[in-house]
Amino acid sequence: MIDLSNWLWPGAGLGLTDAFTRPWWCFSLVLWLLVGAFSLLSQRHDARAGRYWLFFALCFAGNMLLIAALDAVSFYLGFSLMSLAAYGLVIHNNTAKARRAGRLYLQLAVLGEILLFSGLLLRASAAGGQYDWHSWQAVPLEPLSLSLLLLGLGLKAGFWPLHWWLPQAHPVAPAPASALLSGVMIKAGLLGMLMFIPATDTLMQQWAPLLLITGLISAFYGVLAGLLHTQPKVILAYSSVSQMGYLLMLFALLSLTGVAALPVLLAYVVHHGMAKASLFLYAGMAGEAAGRIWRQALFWLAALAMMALPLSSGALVKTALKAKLTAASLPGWLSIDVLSSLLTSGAVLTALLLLHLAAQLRAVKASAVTKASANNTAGRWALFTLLVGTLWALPWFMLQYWQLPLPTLSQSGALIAPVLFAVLLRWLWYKLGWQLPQHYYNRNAPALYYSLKLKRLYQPVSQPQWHWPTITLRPLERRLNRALNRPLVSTTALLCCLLFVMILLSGV
Amino acid sequence: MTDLSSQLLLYIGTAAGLFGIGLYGFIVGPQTLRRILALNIIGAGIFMLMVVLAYRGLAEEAALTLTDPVLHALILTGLVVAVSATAFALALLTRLNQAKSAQCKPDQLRHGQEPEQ
Amino acid sequence: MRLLLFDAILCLLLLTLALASILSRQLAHAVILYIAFGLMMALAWARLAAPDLALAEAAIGAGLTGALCFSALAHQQPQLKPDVLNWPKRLWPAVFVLLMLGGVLAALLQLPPSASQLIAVTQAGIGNSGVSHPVTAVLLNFRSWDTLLELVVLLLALLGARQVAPEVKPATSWPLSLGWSRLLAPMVILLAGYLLWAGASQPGGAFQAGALLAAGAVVLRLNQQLSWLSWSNFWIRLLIVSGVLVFVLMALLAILLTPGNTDVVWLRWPPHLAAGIILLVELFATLAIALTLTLLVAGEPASTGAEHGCGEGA
Amino acid sequence: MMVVLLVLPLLGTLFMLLWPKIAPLLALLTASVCSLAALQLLFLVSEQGNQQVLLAGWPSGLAISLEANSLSSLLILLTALLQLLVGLYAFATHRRDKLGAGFWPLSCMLQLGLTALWLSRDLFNLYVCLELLGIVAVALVSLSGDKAIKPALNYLLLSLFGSLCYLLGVAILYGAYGVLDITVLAARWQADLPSSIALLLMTLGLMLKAALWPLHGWLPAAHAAAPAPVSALLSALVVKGPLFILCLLWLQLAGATQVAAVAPWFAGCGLAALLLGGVSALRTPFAKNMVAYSTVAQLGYAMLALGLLLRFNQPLFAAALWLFVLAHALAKAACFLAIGEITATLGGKRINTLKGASQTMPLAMFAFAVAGGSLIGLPPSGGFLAKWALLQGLWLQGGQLFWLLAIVLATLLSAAYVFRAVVLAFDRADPVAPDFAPRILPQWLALLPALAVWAMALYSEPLLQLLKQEGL
Amino acid sequence: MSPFWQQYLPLSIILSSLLPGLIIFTLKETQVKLRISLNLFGVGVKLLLVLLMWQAVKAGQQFYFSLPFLPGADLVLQGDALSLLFVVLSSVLWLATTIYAIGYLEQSPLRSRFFGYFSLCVSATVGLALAGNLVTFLLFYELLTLATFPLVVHRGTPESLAAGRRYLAYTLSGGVILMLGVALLHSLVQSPLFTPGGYVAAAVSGNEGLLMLAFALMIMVLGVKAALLPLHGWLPQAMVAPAPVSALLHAVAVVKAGAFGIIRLVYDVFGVESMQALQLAQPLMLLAAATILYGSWRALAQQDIKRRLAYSTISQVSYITLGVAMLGPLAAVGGLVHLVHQGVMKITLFFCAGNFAETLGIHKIRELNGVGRRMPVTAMAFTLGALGMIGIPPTAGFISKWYLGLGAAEVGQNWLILVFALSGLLNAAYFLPVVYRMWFLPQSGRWPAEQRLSNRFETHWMLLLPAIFTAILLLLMGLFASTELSPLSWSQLIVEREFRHD
Repeated sequence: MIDLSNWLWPGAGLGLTDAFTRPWWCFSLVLWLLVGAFSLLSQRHDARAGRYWLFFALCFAGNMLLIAALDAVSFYLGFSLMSLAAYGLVIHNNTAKARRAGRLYLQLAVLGEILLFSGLLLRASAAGGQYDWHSWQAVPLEPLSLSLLLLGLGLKAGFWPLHWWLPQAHPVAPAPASALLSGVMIKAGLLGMLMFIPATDTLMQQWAPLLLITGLISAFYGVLAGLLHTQPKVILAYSSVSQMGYLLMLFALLSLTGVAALPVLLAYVVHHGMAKASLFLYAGMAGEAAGRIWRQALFWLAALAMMALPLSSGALVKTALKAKLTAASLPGWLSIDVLSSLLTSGAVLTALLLLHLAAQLRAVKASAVTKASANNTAGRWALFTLLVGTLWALPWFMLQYWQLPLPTLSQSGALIAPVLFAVLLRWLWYKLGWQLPQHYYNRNAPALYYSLKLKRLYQPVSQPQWHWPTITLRPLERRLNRALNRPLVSTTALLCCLLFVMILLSGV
Repeated sequence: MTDLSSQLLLYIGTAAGLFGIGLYGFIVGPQTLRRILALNIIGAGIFMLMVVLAYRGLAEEAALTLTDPVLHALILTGLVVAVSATAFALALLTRLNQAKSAQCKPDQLRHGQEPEQ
Repeated sequence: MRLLLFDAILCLLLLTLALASILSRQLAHAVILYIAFGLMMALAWARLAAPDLALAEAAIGAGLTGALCFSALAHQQPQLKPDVLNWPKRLWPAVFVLLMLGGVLAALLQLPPSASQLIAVTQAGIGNSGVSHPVTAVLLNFRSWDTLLELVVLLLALLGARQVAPEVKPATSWPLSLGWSRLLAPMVILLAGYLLWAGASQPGGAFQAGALLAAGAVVLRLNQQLSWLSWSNFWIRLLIVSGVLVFVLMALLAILLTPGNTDVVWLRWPPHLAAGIILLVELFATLAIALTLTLLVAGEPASTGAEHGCGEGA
Repeated sequence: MMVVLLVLPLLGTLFMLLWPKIAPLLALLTASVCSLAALQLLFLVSEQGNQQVLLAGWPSGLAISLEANSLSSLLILLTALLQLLVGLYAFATHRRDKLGAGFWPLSCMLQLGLTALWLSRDLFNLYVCLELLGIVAVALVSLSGDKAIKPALNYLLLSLFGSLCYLLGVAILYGAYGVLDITVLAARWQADLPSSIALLLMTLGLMLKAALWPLHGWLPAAHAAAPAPVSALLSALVVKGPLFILCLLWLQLAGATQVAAVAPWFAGCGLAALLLGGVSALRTPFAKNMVAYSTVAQLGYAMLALGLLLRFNQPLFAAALWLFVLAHALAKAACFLAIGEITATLGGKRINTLKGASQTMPLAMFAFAVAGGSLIGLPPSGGFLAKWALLQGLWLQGGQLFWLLAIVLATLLSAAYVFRAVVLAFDRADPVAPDFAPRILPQWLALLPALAVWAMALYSEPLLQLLKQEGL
Repeated sequence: MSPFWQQYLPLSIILSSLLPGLIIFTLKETQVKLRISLNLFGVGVKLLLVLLMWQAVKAGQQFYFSLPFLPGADLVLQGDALSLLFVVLSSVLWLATTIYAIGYLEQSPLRSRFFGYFSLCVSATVGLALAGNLVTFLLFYELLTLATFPLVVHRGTPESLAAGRRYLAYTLSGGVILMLGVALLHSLVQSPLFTPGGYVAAAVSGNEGLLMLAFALMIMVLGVKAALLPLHGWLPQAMVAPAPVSALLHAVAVVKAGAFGIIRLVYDVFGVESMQALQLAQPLMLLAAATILYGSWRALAQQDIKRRLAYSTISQVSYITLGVAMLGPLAAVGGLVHLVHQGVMKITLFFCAGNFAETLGIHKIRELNGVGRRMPVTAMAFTLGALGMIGIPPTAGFISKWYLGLGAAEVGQNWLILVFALSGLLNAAYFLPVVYRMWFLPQSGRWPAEQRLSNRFETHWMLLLPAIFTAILLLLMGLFASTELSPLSWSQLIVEREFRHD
């Protein structure tokens, strides 16, 4: 670790001293480099490439910094650097839609930062002026600081109900940016939680079931909302909401079961990062894949990993998740059976969503691909292949480093069954032409509306102002002048008399 | 109430009365010249008072057989001062009138009325 | 008792004249009434054992002031209509004045009946003062600083009046008065000299004498005589100034002449020289007063107009 | 030394009258020699204590007594210095401003009158001095010709009336006690009706002559109509003379009951002067009138301090009173000279004439602002010292919130009228063009007293000590 | 260093700007070179002297210089750690502003006057910083008011005159009341030197009411300059002044003088104990918090750049007050360091606003669209300043807010963190749209009044350089906050000395 506290801000320190920061850092680096290489190709002919790379670099730096941060301030610096710079990526296309989404993103990002700032402050203060988050572990949480941290970081992490910006910002950003946003950046929220919310804290343990439920809701909500959209990137964004719900559940389980859940969490993060990045990248090039089986197969590989087909990284993490859940000591009102069956139905829904995504991706016509973005096709697909390859190589890493249990046969069956069920459902659906009324699809989220309202609030045209009441004394003065404009000598002499009499009477 | 003899009382009363009359004239009299006269009357009243005060010794027929010379000297000084001031005031008044008549030659009607102070 | 009656009538007359002067409708009447008032006042003062003051009041208070007022009146525009004052304007001041008068009267009535102890001190001091008349002693020895300043005030009045003096219109003189005035002049000078001399021991003194001289000079000036009597004439100026100048120089001389003077005392006359100094001072003061008063009353001879007038007279 | 101070201006006047050609030279010479003499007198007094002289060598009571204490000598010094300064200013500008030759002897006489007044401790002699002062002042006012005649006449009439009131008081006092010397009188003083009435009459007369509210009506017109150097002298010195006598009377003569009865009146009148004078100064459309009204207001401070001094007998108020007088004299001289210079150069008497003066005549405007700072009481000026003493006194008395608030209000008013002019001077949009090229020397002369009043702060401690123990 | 001239060091620091200023007054308009070199010479000398003093003070020395003035209250100049903080700030920013002003006022009339008053203003500020007791403080306070006024009305237009009148109305009334308060305190406990821990503690019992009155009076006055809530009205209007003046006004001179005065009053006159005993901190805290929010709220609706910045100042300066009012060491560090940080950030913003106005004629926010492409360096500096104001790391603003927040938590006033959070949001709400316009929106139409001030740079180099300098400074102060040279370390030193006594 590098101690910079005598140079930079107080308490500054960088280093990868923890069990989870090291793999996190490596994974993020890999993904950033891969996607970076990808954008080298995809953004080559971008008119605003300079801007793209500026914000890309800033985001990159921020992300790496926050992972390596040993103290709250460094983390906060990296976090805000990343969040704000991501704004540049979100509105990179500079369309009206992008600007709207960017506005929402920025509003929430700033809000999140301020909340995080307040939470960190409270924590630092409670820790007696220690900024090193390792030393915070033993410091008990308070409801205020815990909720501030959860909200502040959750706004970045994007699980329900703090997910508003995800479905807006991801679709408008360039594909690599979306991949990074969804693959790495939203994980920073989770990382913050890991760092600043000690799992062993009593208050956290009280709140963990609630978080668990929230994660569950988020997992379901993301899928269901995604099913109601037809744009591939929106669907992917909702999928991220759903997946962040699973991660939140894992985070809650960390308190309920102890550190043993940590490898699962890490594995899930890596798995989701890779898979979601792949899918976003593919969504950006879907037009080029039309009619090319190999390219579509790559998509299916990524999708299947998402669907947790056995032997995939998804299978490993889902199984481990379920195992941890059943092992957890839950409060009485949370039945483990219900939870595990819910998880299973969640798997069905996930698979359903991905099938829905695949269907929508097929609809993307080759003609949608412009000439400009069609350059460097080979290189991009090669990089994509590399990414998917990495994704499928993940199980090996997981087994190697985190000792995740390999799914047993029955567990594999339990994994496949939902997928098959989903396929069946989808086929039926397709055959029977089940369809909700059209207006249920692609509904605008109210978030944009509120964002606009908010903007009007903070950019008011006029404000009520209090003015001094103007008193016109001029007429009074004029009258007074007229009254006083009398013969001077006699008035003064008379006043003299008057004064004499008055002082005399007052008792000299 | 008083130890003064009736003659002194009479003169003191007159002096005070002159002061009052002068004061009244000073306040009321609309023309400046009359105010100057009023001032002189006030002055005369005060000087008279002083004369009476100087006379007290004689009226008492006490051991002293003299009027108070200091007071007499003061009155003389005061008289000269008063007349000097009056002369100056009148010179100013004359100048004022001249300036005014030079100013409002065309308006003959106003001449008789000396404007208020 | 009869004397008291006389006093009462005199006082009543004084009050009536004063009031009439204040309330009379015509300004000219007011001035005439004021002169009459002044003369009555002189009478009253004579009655109160102050003959020298009566003389001064008659000369200065009544005569000089009256003359000045008349000359001011002459420059004033003729009064077309009498002044009308409404009753409230007249009444309210009267109320306040009466109230104030009451206060003053109440105070006056409580004055002690005995005269100041200063009389005794003055008597004691007269021996060393150089003059035998106590008033002159006070004026020119005991409180000479007052007198000096008073002369300065007189000079100042002349300066001020000269400064604001309007241009003089030449007036033709009246032959009869011209003759009379020529006859009058030497008599006046004689009388003035006597008054001045008498001042040392009897009623009289520099001011009365000066006023008398001035009256003579004024009469002559009104008849276009004495055209050399003007401020621009250096010697006249010197004479006017000399009243104060000689006073001051004498005082400085006195400081020098005082034997063995350790501490300088301003205006202390050496006892053996006091009589001479006072006479000298008085002489010059008289001349200065006379000239000053003359110039004050008669003003400057109109430079071009005067010569013109003289030519006509000749 | 006193003799020199009295004789020099007197002789100077006489020689000026004899040889009018060299009058300016004589005036400057007299003023400078007098300044030196006054300085020496001040040293003498501070070394040997009060100098008391019975004139003409007669015993006390018969003779007129003069006394030079440290306050008197300070005031004499101030008089002489201001005379010198104003003389220089008049000399520098008399051709342009067509100042009459009468100015020189008259100003010299003014010095004589003032010096005599500061020294005199004899009631009747003070009367003569007052008359001298009043007539000189009127004569000086009338120097500026036709427009000044009427204000001058009003001034003269009221001044004479005031003198007569004073004289009546003197007569009553003499009638009651038979002495004129203040120190002797103080020893025999009884607080009975005649003395009260006499004191009251004298007070009213003096208030009238010192233009203390509500008898101030003549002042603004007269001071505004006079030529600039004359206004400076009048505002700075002449009105202080009667005030000096007033303090003399009430501090040395009056008995406790009389003091207790009259103190609230003084304080109240002072307060009213401060507020109403300030408002008038703020509203008047003419530049010199503003400064003149400011004099009315500032005299209110002195009056207020006097009232409080009588009421609480706190030496700090005495210090405040005389510091106000000193600081105001210097500041007001600077104000009048500066405003006079500006209005003469820019041609106009309205306050709007000052528009853009900070560009065209920066020095004069600076002088005005600096002097104004002292009028407001900004530290470290003389005005600040005075106000500080006043505030300290009030706080030390405790529970005087009303007066404190009133003083704050008054200060704000003074700030308002001073800066009303200053702000106008910074108007660059519509500056008034000068009629002729501004001259530097008069502007520096106007700045001099303004700087002096700020320099007073450097000697604050000795000044405060001196005036505190003096208190007459 | 010989002790003889050590005594004169505080005085010479003041004189180093006062004397050149006075000489400059007498210069003619055409003597440009002489004027500029005099000015820069003064700046250089001052920086040198300040450096000398800084080193000595760090070693634990204190400087005194006194002149006899009022009985019981000499004119004292005192160089201690706290005063040096302000002195350094004003000297360094004076350097920047002088250069800026030279560039800004090229070819405009009345420059000698301007620079004269400018130097005077800085002298008064430095004097205020070095003032060793309340009377001296009062003196320089008034001097500052007077020296600033001609700068505010420098343009001489009706608006600037109106602003000047308003400014005077506020500050002069303040001055009078300050005098009242100082006199009251003087009558109670005299006016000794400012001492850590205050000096009124001995007089507290029995005089509670009067002491509270004195405190209220003085806070009222300092609140005028520091633009506390009901007394802030002059500040937005004073915006009509030329940009260097606004910069100086907001960053160093007037506003900071008020804040500095509050620091002095709370820590060195009353002291923490008396403040607690008299329960004076709570109302002050409430007032400051209200001002923070109000200023930010009002800034939202301002369409004029400088007006928006002005309201931002109102809000930001109250951070200092708040930090002081919390009476905790950490909060004090935050307040003190914000004194410096806010100065540097705000001056950057004003420099940039001035650059926009001078180069392109931009005064309104809506005219800023796309200015980032035309003037990238200035826009960058502006962005940095804005981010600092919001409190985004690693700018200086973050450090001060961090410490303020810590302080709030330390003294158990958690609701203040909410205030900070809300204010941060509001700051973002009125600064980020500006930044957005500059960088992300295309230029709309022609610039209002474009001038080519330089062939090589986007604008005159003298306008650009100070902005770059301060922008870098604010970044460095945030980044290297722990170094010995940083304001943070210095503030910690001050607080250590202030709180050590107990």
